[in-house]
Amino acid sequence: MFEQIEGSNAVAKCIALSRPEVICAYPISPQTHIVEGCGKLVKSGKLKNCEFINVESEFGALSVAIGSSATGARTYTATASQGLLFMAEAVYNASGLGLPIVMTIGNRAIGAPINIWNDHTDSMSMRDAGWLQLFAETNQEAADLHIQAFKIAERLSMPVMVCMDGFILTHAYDRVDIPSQEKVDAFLPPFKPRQILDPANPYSIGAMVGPEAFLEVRYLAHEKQQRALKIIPEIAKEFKGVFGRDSGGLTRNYKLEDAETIVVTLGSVAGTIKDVVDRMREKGKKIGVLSICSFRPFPKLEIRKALENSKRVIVLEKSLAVGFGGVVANNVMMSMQGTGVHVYTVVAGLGGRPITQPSLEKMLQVAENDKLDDLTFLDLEREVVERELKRERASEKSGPIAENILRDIAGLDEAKR
Amino acid sequence: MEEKEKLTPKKDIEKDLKNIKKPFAITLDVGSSLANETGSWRTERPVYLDRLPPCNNACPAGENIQAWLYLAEEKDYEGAFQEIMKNNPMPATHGRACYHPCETACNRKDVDTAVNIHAVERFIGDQAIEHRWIPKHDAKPSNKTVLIIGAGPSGLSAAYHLTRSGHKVTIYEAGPVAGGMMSFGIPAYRLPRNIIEAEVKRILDTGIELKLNHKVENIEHEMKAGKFDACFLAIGAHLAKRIDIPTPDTSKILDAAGVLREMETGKNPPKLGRRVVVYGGGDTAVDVARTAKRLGAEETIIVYRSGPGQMKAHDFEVREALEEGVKLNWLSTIKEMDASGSIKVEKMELGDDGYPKPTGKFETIEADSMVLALGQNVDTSFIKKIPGIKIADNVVEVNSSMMTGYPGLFAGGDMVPSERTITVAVGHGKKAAREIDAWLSGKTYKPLPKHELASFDKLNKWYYTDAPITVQPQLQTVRRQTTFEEVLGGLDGSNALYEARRCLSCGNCFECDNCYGVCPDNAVIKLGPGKRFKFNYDYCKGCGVCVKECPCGAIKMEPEEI
Amino acid sequence: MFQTRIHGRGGQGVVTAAELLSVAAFIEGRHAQAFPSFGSERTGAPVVSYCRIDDKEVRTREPILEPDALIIQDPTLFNSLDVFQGLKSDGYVLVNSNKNLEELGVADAVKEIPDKHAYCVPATEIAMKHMGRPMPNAVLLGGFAAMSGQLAFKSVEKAIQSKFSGKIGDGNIAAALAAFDIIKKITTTEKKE
Amino acid sequence: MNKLDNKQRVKFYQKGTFTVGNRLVDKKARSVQASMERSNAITSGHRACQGCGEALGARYAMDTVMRVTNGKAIACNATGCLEVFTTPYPETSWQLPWIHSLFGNTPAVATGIAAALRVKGKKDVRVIAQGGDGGTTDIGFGCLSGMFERNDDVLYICYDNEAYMNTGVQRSSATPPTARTATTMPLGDAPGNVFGTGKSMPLIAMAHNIPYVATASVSNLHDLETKVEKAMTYRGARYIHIYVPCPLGWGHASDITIQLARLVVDCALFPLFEAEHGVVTGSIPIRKRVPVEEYLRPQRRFAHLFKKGAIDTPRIAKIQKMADANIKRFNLLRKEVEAFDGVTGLSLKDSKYT
Repeated sequence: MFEQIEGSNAVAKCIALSRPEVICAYPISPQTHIVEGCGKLVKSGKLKNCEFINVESEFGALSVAIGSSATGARTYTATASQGLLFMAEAVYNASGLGLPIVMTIGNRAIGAPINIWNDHTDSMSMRDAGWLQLFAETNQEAADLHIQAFKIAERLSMPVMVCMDGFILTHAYDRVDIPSQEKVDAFLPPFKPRQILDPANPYSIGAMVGPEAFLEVRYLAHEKQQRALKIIPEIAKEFKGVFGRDSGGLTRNYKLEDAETIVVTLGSVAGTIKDVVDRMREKGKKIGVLSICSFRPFPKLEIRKALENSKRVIVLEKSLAVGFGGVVANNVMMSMQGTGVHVYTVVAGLGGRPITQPSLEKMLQVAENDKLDDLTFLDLEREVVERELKRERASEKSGPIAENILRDIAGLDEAKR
Repeated sequence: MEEKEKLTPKKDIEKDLKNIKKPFAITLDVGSSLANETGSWRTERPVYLDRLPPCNNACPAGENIQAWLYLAEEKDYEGAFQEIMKNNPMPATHGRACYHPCETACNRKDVDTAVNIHAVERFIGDQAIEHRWIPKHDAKPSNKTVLIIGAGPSGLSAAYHLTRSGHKVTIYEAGPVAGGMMSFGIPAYRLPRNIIEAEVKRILDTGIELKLNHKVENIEHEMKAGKFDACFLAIGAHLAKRIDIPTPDTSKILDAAGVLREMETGKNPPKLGRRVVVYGGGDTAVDVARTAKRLGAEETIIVYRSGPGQMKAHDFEVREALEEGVKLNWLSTIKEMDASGSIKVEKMELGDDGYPKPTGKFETIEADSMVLALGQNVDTSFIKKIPGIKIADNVVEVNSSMMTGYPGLFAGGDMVPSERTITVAVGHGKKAAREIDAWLSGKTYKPLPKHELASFDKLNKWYYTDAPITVQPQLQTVRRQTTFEEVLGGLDGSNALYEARRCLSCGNCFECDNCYGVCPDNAVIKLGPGKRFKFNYDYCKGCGVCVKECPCGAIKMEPEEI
Repeated sequence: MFQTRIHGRGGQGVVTAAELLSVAAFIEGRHAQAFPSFGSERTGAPVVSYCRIDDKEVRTREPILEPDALIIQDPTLFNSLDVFQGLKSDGYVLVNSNKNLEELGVADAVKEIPDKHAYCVPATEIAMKHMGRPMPNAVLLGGFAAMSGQLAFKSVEKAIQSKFSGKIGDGNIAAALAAFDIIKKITTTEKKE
Repeated sequence: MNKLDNKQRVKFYQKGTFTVGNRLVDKKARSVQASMERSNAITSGHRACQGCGEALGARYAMDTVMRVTNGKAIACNATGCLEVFTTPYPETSWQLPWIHSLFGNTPAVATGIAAALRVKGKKDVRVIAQGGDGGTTDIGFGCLSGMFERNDDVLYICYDNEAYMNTGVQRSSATPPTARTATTMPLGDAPGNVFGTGKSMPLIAMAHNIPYVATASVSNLHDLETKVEKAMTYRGARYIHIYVPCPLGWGHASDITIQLARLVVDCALFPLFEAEHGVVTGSIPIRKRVPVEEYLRPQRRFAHLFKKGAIDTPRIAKIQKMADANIKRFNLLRKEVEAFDGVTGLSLKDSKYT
């Protein structure tokens, strides 16, 4: 049934429909509304047979999840930003132990400087932790992906992160189709764990593995993610069969057939770009968009196939590998090796900086004329940075960059007087 | 939401769990570490052993005291009795009259106080008499006959043990009753006669012939006459030592042995008068003094030439005597006694060498009679005749197997060189019996090698609770001064049990499960009640914790051969 | 696509206003997207929220730079920031105030837009009257419906009911209706002339 | 005839009152470790050092748990010696369902297990979390406090060997003053660990008002088992702090592990007590008090206190003061013979046999 509903709330409802048995989380913006929603559903009795646990930290949250999942309970948690980093050790552990936990990331920047707004740095920091990472483009998809995530996780016995843009999605009111319990039950069978702590059938989980077998353990994890490349689209198809809409899968391709320029991106910004693309196509520009849903596993072949006939690829991402450039771009370039297609990197929207249609259009124009730098920072305040750089060149100790820039923007800086 | 229940088919899940494919390497099957035999780490290995408990080591009768205490602490008193009977046929007697060197040796004295072993033995002995328990033995007849001369403790002991090993035994006793020094040396208030009678009877009932009032003059002759294959000589030492004390009236001077014998055999008790002086410092002196008190003497004085420290009598005897009003007059020598009965005494003083020296100072004590308790001699008159027999300072010499110079003639008890106690005598009887048994079959008896001693330092005291000795009740002094009732009471069931359980089981496993419990590697295998334990050397790493934590020192470490 | 930007201060229900707007549109079977100016909203701090209404799916996620309508819940904001930034030339402006635009000194800012496109309503006062709480947000939505014609009042009413139940709901609806009538009255009377 | 007085009856089995088993004690009074059917929750073949106190403590505790739960227990383990020496691939020594996740998150993992069991209606299956002093008092502290505060149905057992042994003997917040560790070397004017540092986890646990907190030592087996059994009678968060000497880390002979565990109790540096809902409800009186020297001397980690000709009397006295404070605080020298159970070593009112 369609509802005009806040993204977080829609996700909470779909989590509940997936019948988790244990939910644990520690509050951090912008994830809070999701767990608040879950908590309400448990307390109100709408979600039965579910333990809702308020833990003392994100580290504790995922640890509780590890315990309950290992005991055969369908388990959910959610976090963001600093929280994800704080639980990093457990993030690796959960995948290492092969526990099918589902975790929402309300994507948010990482400090310092502390910043509660949206970008993808948090998810990217855990991209190699062995979890599957699915990025939602809309709130509808965020809701749907959680239902799929449990199925994927439990099929593979691997944990899944569902990443949705903080505030932009989590706090936005949209029209979302919340499926019925019957349909969800039809789609998502009860959890049949691959291993479970059970006195009737005891064994030891989490042994110390030395050089003689560690490589093999890791190889098998990689192999499993390769298998996920088949399973994710399969399950997306099953999903469509039951719910009648496209959601999830590996990538979403928009007007790629004849595209000479293709923008590759992750998450909610794809919608904004599509509007720009439509407008530019009216002006005869052959542009398309490919938004990646499954960042881990990374669908190399699919992406290569989708992009290899284009003239240029622009990876627009909300993350920055400081000292290198794009994180997503790096992965895309790997996939494009030998095709000769030029891959540009555009870093945008860090720390919640709005990604506006005008700037996007301007950028694409430049790209169309092959004038785009290999690494572009969208809407970077050149003036401000230049001044700071000048100051740094002038003296070693110029105070914290962040504060200087703030001073600039507030116009308090002596240099301006 | 109700449909959830039916949508969660728990059964399916359970079924699925059975064929789980577990993740590689990180998930392991339980108990798989048994494949890793850590025994190879070991440089030393623990081994169980039995050590010799000090009580057993000290017992002249060679009783396995720890063993019968072990049974007693399980309330198996008959079992305990049978265990005692393997070595000593007279527990009730020894529980009273033995000077219990076992308790002097007991390790428990260093925890709190020694185990009251004799009290428990007495309890068991009395139980045996009360319930008419009889010793078990299963020896087939050897068709050999042995003559035993003297029905004292060693004679009876030898007879008992020879019978147990299948020989036919006959005892010739010169006196009118069996018991020897048990009857003639130890007063009834310490050792009631019914006890002796009961235990002697129990011995004889094993099939021993006893001839009383049969004084042997010629051993060779007697042996031929009775076709005896061997003879054990145990006539004791009954001749009182005398010294020459000038006196007009010798009738006033008696000897201790005589007095005590007369108490047993005479129609009416010896007349000692109102004031009695006993001369001597041994147990006999004290016994006579206490007897005199009981016979109604108003004043009984023990005169002893040396100081209290030098008295041979056991402290408890002296203490009880004093309680009963006996006076002690030490550092005095008796010079003479006149017709009126006044005794001239010279005071002595201890010289630097610790020996008493005359002072030339004199005093007099009035007495109706004077009893000399200066020790006894063996009546060697008829022994002298036997060829090959050697006698040195009034005792018969025997070799290591207790045989005299005359083949087949063995001797023991007070008449051979040794401490003169009934327990030593019983020990002699047992040893002689073993030697004779071997000699009769042309062998020589080889005693088993002794285990190393379980000294106090081998114990882990922490595991034992403090448990002070149970004190035996005593008769009120008044009655002790007037009657011959037994002075010391016995234990009852509960405190005999308590007392038995004070035993530390020095040097021998009592299955406390410590080693089994404290092994960090579960390398001790418990074999079940009575079967003790064994080490699983496949896994024992040789840490030695079991050795340190064994309360009784029944484990030791040995280096591994590499 | 019709884009509305709502200015106010933390505690005035700015975010809720946008939400209600989107719900009202949803009730009319249209696509709508409402979202706040993200941040840790604190009472009193300037807050902005947005609502897009369209007949097809709303895909774009950028903040609203060129609004078709502005709802200003707190006229004191005029001094601190340029609330009119990017206002379309044919846009609408609705201000919560007992004063008129001249008195508020923003007449110039709205002189570009057509008349009957800019109004003041004493929303706080109306709110106090109808529910005793200074919550202008729902009230202004009534005015907005009347002014913009984007939504039927019924939809606004339903939206309010979906959010606030019982007395508060009724109070809000009554207040919103009052605002709705005020604007309607002006527009119709002006028509007569 | 003089009858046994009460005191004697209490100590009815003098020979082995404090031994592991002994044949004369009533069956139900015998320890789990005495039983031929004990579960050996940690079985042979583990790779613990010779004389490892932790291997012992863990088996003592878990065997008891296995008995009282009928084998229906799940254990989780913090990173550390216990985890490493019991589960090196491809072998595990555990005989019950067991999981190791991380160093600092064991209490939370246990919470998760308990939650899953609750939601699955497996009320009979109980959860035990265990860790060393590092995993408990330091890195796992936050999660542990959270588990306590939520009063999750978990028994947490800390095996305290007073330093990070697994990593090579570095100081933890449970390391006692003057003790030598790799990070508190016996150098300078205050050799070893300094005074005035460290924390008492049991007292902190009590501050959470959880149903049950207790301390135990591998030397006092009956007490240890009684406390574990008692802990299992409660629902909610419970904490037991078990003292486990480490031959390697402390530098003592492998055979005196239990002896040291005993001395630390008898010198009062490690008081045995229990607390219910934040209030101390019982303590074990010292049987044979010893000066702290007797406990310190055999350990190389304290060797610098006993240098030939230069015995550090002032600092030893300071340690003695700590012991004396414990005696006062927990009333460890009282004589309450009549209430003293010779079998369990517990005061009768607390005893499971009354």
